[in-house]
Amino acid sequence: MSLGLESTVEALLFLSADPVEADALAAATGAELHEVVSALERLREHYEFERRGLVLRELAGGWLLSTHPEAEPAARRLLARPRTPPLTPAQAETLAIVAYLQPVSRPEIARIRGVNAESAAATLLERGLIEESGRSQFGAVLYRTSELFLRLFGLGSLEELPAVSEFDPSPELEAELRERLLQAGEARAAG
Amino acid sequence: MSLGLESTVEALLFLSADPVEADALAAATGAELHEVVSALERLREHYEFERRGLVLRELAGGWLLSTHPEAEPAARRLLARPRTPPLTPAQAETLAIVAYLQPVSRPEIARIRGVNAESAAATLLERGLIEESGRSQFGAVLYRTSELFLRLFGLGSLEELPAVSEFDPSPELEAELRERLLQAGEARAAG
Amino acid sequence: MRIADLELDLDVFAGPFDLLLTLVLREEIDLLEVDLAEVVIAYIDHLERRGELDLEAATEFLVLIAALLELKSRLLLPGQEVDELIELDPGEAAEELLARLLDAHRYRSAAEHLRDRLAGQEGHRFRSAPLPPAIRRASLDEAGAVYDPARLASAIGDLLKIPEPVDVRHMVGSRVTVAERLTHLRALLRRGSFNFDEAVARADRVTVAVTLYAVLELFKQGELSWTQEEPFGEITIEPRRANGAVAPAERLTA
Repeated sequence: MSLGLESTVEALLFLSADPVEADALAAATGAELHEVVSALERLREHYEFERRGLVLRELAGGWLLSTHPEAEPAARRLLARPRTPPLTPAQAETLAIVAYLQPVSRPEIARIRGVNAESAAATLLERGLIEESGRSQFGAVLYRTSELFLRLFGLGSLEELPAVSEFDPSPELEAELRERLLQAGEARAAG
Repeated sequence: MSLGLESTVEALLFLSADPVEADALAAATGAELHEVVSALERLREHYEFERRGLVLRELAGGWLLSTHPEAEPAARRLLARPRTPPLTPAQAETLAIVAYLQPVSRPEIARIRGVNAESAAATLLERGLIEESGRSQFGAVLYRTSELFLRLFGLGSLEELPAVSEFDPSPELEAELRERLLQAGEARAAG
Repeated sequence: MRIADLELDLDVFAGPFDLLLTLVLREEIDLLEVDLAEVVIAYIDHLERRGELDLEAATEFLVLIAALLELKSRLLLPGQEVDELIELDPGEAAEELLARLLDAHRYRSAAEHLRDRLAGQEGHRFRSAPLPPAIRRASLDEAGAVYDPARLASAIGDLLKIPEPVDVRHMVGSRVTVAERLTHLRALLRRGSFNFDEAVARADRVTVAVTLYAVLELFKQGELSWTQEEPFGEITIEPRRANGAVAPAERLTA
């Protein structure tokens, strides 16, 4: 026995972050619109009568799965705590570049690191440590650190970032920090 | 009547993008671990026996909801993108080497494959199947498989991969290679 | 076709690839004298003639040629004891080649397994959606200081370090081609004789080396000859005709 229409619709709504129109569900499942409408109705009743953790709601022109409001306190306990596993070297490098140079684009980060910054930047974004801040004149997404970043590093503001001079092996160079990082990055890439 | 533990767990898993450990579910719901474990079991059975559109699976060290595979054709029509494009032979070989030898550097991968691993490794990185894991003593970036790798390949942990010895060439093949490499030439050298 | 049967016609060896391997392993042919690039070119020619790629055979060839290259580069590496330089235990080398082939097979089977596994997971999709705002909002209040800002400063310090310049120019593919230098030399030859230093004025080392190679090539083709009075002295290059005589125009300018 193959999966019923109600269950297929359930799977489709599970995958959709935004409301889905019944028409779109009909097109995807190959069912008639009226069949989809009654499958949606059965799904809604199933969640309600069985007191499942999910709720089916009809919103601005579409159908959306969300969680039962009574699960919210537990969800907050599970998910509201920021995820703070130790930073990998690649993440620490990427985050440091964003922190000291912000706003900074991904291509610039890659030039300084000498390797692709894609996955480290994606993780930092996902954990909310950095966020997008417009686009550069060349259309690249720019990053800056977030409010959460300040909290997790115990900083009142960006001015409280430690001075680089302490860790700077070449303080005699006059150039701006950005310039010097790019130069060092290019030297690394060439090496 | 408040929401039952099974339904609360269902809601939490619906919201979580990553696999969740039973411990974390217990902490969030305030229930005992053994209660959570049996709630997870009931949830898994509910989806299975009622032929729902969702499946509860233990992957990458935690619990995660996914869609039922039979909903895949409809999902593909609705979302208009394949779940994961298949791997090319070069990508699969590179991934296999990383999976079994991690952490491993790109030069090492190239050594085993006999060819450059650059573009295959870049694609695997971009797809999030492998990630950086520090640098070797010679400064080469080391790679390991990611959590996403476990998830997409349906693995609870790396231990579930078959032992690499299972892929040892058969004694017949080994004899044939030896023959091809050494004795065949010897015969010609003699003849 | 099996790789073993690849027919080669090299300067130091003519015959099938497997025989070359055996002779190298038995030290009857010095690996240092085998032009591996020629082996690769022979293989590519062979592929072009066949017009299709036998993946199995190609993998085996790549693994073997890469292992040979590595053995050869080990022989070429300077700074080792002279004994070690000439010593390539044939038995060990053979076992190493075999081990490489076995490894390549092993990971190819493992790759096959992974691809099947991935295909078997087809259809299990996961949800990826942002958290509802009500739950996201709480996160700032829950955030305590867990990371040390000094980590960021030290990461920046590391990134500011300019690495010791490593001279790897010899490893970068040369930007100057033999063909280019041939054209350059022929242009100079048309004007008469010249000395080598003029031909490579202000050029980098790679260009000098490639130019020297181009000189040798033109010598081989009988287009020029040269004289050098003493070691490290000036090299005077003059044009020759195909029959070997110095061109008359040349005598006038010389």
